[in-house]
Amino acid sequence: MVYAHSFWPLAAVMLPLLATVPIMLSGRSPNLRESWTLLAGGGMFAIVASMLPAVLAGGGFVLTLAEVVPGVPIQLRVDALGMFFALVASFLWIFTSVYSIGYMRALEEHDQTRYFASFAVAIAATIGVAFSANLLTLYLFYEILSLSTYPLVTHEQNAEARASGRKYLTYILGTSIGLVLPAMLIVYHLTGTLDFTHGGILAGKASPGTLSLLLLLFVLGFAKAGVMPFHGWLPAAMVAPTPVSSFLHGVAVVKVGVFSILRVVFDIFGPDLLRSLDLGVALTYFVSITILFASLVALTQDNLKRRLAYSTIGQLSYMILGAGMVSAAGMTGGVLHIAMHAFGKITLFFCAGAIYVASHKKYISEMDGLGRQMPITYVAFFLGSLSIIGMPPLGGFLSKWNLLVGAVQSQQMVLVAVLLGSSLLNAAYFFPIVYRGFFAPAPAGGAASGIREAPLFCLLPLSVTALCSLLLFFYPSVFLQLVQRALFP
Amino acid sequence: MKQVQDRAQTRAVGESLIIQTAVRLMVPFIQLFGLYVIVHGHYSPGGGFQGGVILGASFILTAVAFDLQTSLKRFTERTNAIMGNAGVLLYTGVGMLCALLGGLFLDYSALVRIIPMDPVEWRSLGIFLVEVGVGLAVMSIMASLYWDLSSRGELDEGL
Amino acid sequence: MTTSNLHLYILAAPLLGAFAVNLLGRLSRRWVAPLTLGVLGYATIAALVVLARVLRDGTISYTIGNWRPPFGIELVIDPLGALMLLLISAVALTATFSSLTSIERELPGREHLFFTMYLLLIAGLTGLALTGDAFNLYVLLEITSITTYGLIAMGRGRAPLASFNYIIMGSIGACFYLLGVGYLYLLTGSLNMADIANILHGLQETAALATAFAFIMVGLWVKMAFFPLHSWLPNAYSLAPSGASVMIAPLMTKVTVFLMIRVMFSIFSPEYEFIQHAGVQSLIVWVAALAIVCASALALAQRDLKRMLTYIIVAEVGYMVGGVWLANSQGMTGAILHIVNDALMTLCLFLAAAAIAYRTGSLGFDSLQGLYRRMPITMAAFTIGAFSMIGVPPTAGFFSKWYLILGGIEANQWGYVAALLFSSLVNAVLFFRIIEIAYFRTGEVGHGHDHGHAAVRVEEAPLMMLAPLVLAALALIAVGFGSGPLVSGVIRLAVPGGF
Amino acid sequence: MQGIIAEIVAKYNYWIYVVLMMIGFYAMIGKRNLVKKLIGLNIFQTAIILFYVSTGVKRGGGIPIVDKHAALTHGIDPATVVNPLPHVLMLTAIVVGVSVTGVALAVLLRVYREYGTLEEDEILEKIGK
Repeated sequence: MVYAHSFWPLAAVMLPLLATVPIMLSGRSPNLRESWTLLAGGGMFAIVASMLPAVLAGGGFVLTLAEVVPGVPIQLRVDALGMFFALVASFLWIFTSVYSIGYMRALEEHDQTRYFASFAVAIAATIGVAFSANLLTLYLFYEILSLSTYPLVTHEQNAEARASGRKYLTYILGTSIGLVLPAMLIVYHLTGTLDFTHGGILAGKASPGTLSLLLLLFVLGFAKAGVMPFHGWLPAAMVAPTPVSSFLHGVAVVKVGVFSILRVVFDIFGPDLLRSLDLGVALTYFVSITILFASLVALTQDNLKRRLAYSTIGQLSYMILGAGMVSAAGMTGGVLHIAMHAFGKITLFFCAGAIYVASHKKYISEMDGLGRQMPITYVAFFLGSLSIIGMPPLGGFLSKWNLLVGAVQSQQMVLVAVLLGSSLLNAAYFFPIVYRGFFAPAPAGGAASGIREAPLFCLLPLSVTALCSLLLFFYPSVFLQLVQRALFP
Repeated sequence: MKQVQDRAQTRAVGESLIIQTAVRLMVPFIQLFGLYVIVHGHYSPGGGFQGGVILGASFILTAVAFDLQTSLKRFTERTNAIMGNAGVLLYTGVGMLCALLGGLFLDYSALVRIIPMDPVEWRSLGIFLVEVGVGLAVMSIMASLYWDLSSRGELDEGL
Repeated sequence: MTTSNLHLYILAAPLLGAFAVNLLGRLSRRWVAPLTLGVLGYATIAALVVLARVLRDGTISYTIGNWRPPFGIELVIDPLGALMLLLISAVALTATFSSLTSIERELPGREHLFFTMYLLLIAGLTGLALTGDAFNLYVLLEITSITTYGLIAMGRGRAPLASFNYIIMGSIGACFYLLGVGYLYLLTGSLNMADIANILHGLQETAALATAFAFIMVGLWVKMAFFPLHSWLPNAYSLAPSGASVMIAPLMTKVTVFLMIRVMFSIFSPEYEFIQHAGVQSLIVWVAALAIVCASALALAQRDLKRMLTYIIVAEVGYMVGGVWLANSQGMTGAILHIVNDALMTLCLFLAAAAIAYRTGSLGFDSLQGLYRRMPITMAAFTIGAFSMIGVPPTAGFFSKWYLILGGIEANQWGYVAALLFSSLVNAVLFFRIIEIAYFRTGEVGHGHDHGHAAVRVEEAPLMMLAPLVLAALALIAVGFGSGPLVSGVIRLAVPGGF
Repeated sequence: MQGIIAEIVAKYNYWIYVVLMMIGFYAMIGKRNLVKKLIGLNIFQTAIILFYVSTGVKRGGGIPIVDKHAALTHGIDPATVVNPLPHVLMLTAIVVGVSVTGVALAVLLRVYREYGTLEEDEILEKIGK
């Protein structure tokens, strides 16, 4: 594959990063500040999209920033897999920005300047992860993302936020320093490079035992992917304002974790190596536990955002499961699920936020009959949950279908059972919410409490993302092509 | 800043006519001997350090025989500090001058460029200047060490 | 041999400057600032030129008074020494801006005395980087120590007591070093490092040689506060006036580590330490690992920012000693890079501490509440310094840790690797504890929708303290990004031969 | 036993320095009075200084002060003078020692003014309060 030298990858990362300066400076006039945010979001998506045709045509872009360690530069590279992720993240950021504006203003939140500035840094880091050309660069942006999201998670600055912030950092920083860093150094020690190479770099460099240990270190170390037992931060981080939960903990942060693991599996280990050592199977069984357990826990949660959080934990492991199958359909399904889940889950979080803005309700048990007062929100919620469950005609069906095909192909009937069982559980924890919303009788006295739909700034994004989920079922070609390019160039 | 003379307490320890007279007589000779040791230091036993100690001792002797105040009246703290600093500056300055004039540090033969003399003569003169500098510095330090300690650290200078 | 005197002026400038400050400062205190800054500015530029020259032409040997070595005193400026020169002068220059401001408040009327010692200390440190003579090294080591004793004793309260403990411990260290050099002198009849190395090369291994080596090492370890010989450091550094600690803390221990490298590779040889005494080598790496773990754990127990930082310094000394003793080029590279990085990180953090102390008057954790609002720029710089200590890329601290861990993996010293990772995690806890305190205002009461936040006034430190702090923080990022060229262009040359 | 005694007698001066050094070391570590600690430090340093000076001694060597003209014309027989270098080195070491003592005394003065005592126990007690 030929990579053209270009500054565009850097521009995509730097645009939101540089936008923090005018955002900070224009803290006194919110309208100006928000227009900077939107401008950066739109600009970044435009830059990412402008690189799409070249990537689809089989090309790519590369930019070396600095050679920091012999053989391992800080390097940005746009390839199909990175493009896939960047496209999803930058597209959704625009809607998250719009939604954030609506949410934060409706609730009259404090410190909005800091909020938007941190948000911009976080998206820059996310795009940086997507465009990283090697493990060191990825680690760099991964850490920046961890640190820049701390102010967002602890935005409320109360005792609960403090405790959650601690938990968040303990899990995320602890694993990245304690597990990923040594694993990365061992890889470097073994191979002398950290470059993401199609087919992997580790083949034949170490004993099976060492390789298994490395894989374990990486899968657990990228704790943002929420693989059990390092999943505890995700429910805790739900104290953050809902836009943060929706974007970061529904899309950017957790997907960065999964994306990092996929990168490592595809481009450091390589599917062939995994297959030859049967590590892929081990990986699939390992994450199956997370899938089932998270879905079960989700059933018991009454707090809507926590239920969504556990749902996310389960869904994330689908993606790793797909990669672990090392069959064509399985890997395609796993990668595709990044996008499908992103659109579905962000819709759900947006809806949760909209419900909170409109009614200040957090618990599912309080939401009886709410759907009749907020029909648009609830319809969107319904669509989002269908996508997550994997029902046609929504995007989620495509990825889950591929995963199932992959499981059948590799003759892992256990995995088929896991996938089907989990889908049932998904339905079991999503449908009651919708059912209660539309059909349960409203609590006495609260029926005419004047709850109306959330402001337009909130409503618009969630409608669009729900529609996108729908459209992805019919027009998934861009994403499918990217996945094909990424996996089978 | 209050000068230390105003504050140094009069202590009548060992105040006796015989001692005071003897010291009065001895001090000039001690100082002369100190100068002798310094001046001859560069080619015979002695030198700036030893000479400086002898000079310093002469001030300490005055202070012991009379009191701190008398000693400080003859040789103020300020003069002392200036002399000490000047001594070090003289020492390093000579070395630096050699370097500035194109030679190596402390290579006195480079000083030929100021006054044309035999480089060997200059080596001798250069080390003499250094010894003088060292002597001044050591004298000042000896004196101020004693003052500082005997005044229980009530001098303005010091830590 | 060279006739250029530039490197000598780097040593002479602060020396002369010290006495000029003392003399002219008596006349008027206004002389102090321009003289100190001028002298150090000159030294920094000269050090830069010297470094470029050494990298181009190789090691410079300079004889004082034109007496040829080994009889005369020799100054040797190799790439490592030149790097240290630049580090010392640049860090000192940066720290001085802050010192000038804080000393004006802490020691009013005695600035000229403070800066006399301050400049003497810098001259001593510069001399240590330059000297090629084992005995001169002792004298210069004592010059730096004595001035440090004085500077620390200028602090308030318990500072003199801490200084006295330091005097006792420091003098023991110096005496041990002197004794070791005495043995070497008995064995070789020489004091010039290169000459001793030459003679030792043909010498049989004897108990006397091992004794000499052991005495010198222990002496230097006391001076650099290598655990468990560190007990003097936390008190001394945390009680010193902030104007003194911003310079002493980044430089003293790092220069002593440099001296250890000097002694190990310019007098003795890697073959002697690592092959003939492989057991000792491994043992010392384990002690270093222990040092890192214990010092990190002790840092956790502190409730004062400056004291916490001092324990981190002790842990960092363990990093560097361990890195040197890993006996491979990655570890050595890491150790040397960490000397540079740690000096900058410590500078950044102590400058931040000085700025905070200037405004709040205390560094107890309680007084740090809400600092992100009161001093946003200071805290931003502090955060960068903290990230570097934790080892978050792309700050400088990450890259030296990278090399150190890589060296540990290469040498199969997993205990050391684990200790480094543990210390990174502990640092993360330490600094996020502070960041949390400073970020949350009062902590316990929820005030998510409190609009009174804007009421807190921004009270930044004066520009003279803020500018060097921001500069140090930016330097951390710049050095991080530039660590590739730094390693390949400078440090690879500075790694002593034999690897 | 015989061997050890012979060893000690043969190198009695070094053994004395070792004893001196240990006395100094004990005073530094064991004594609770700060001035005694300082004195211990001085004893310690003195032992090392003596050790150095001993190394320069030769049997039958005189003081290393020679007549300039005689030295220039005939040269010097190294056997007739002791090695002056250790003496010179120790001159510097003495200066260093004096400086350390000076600074230490000054520091002790400040300690005394702060706490009114130089006994470590009493100081620690006062700090503890």
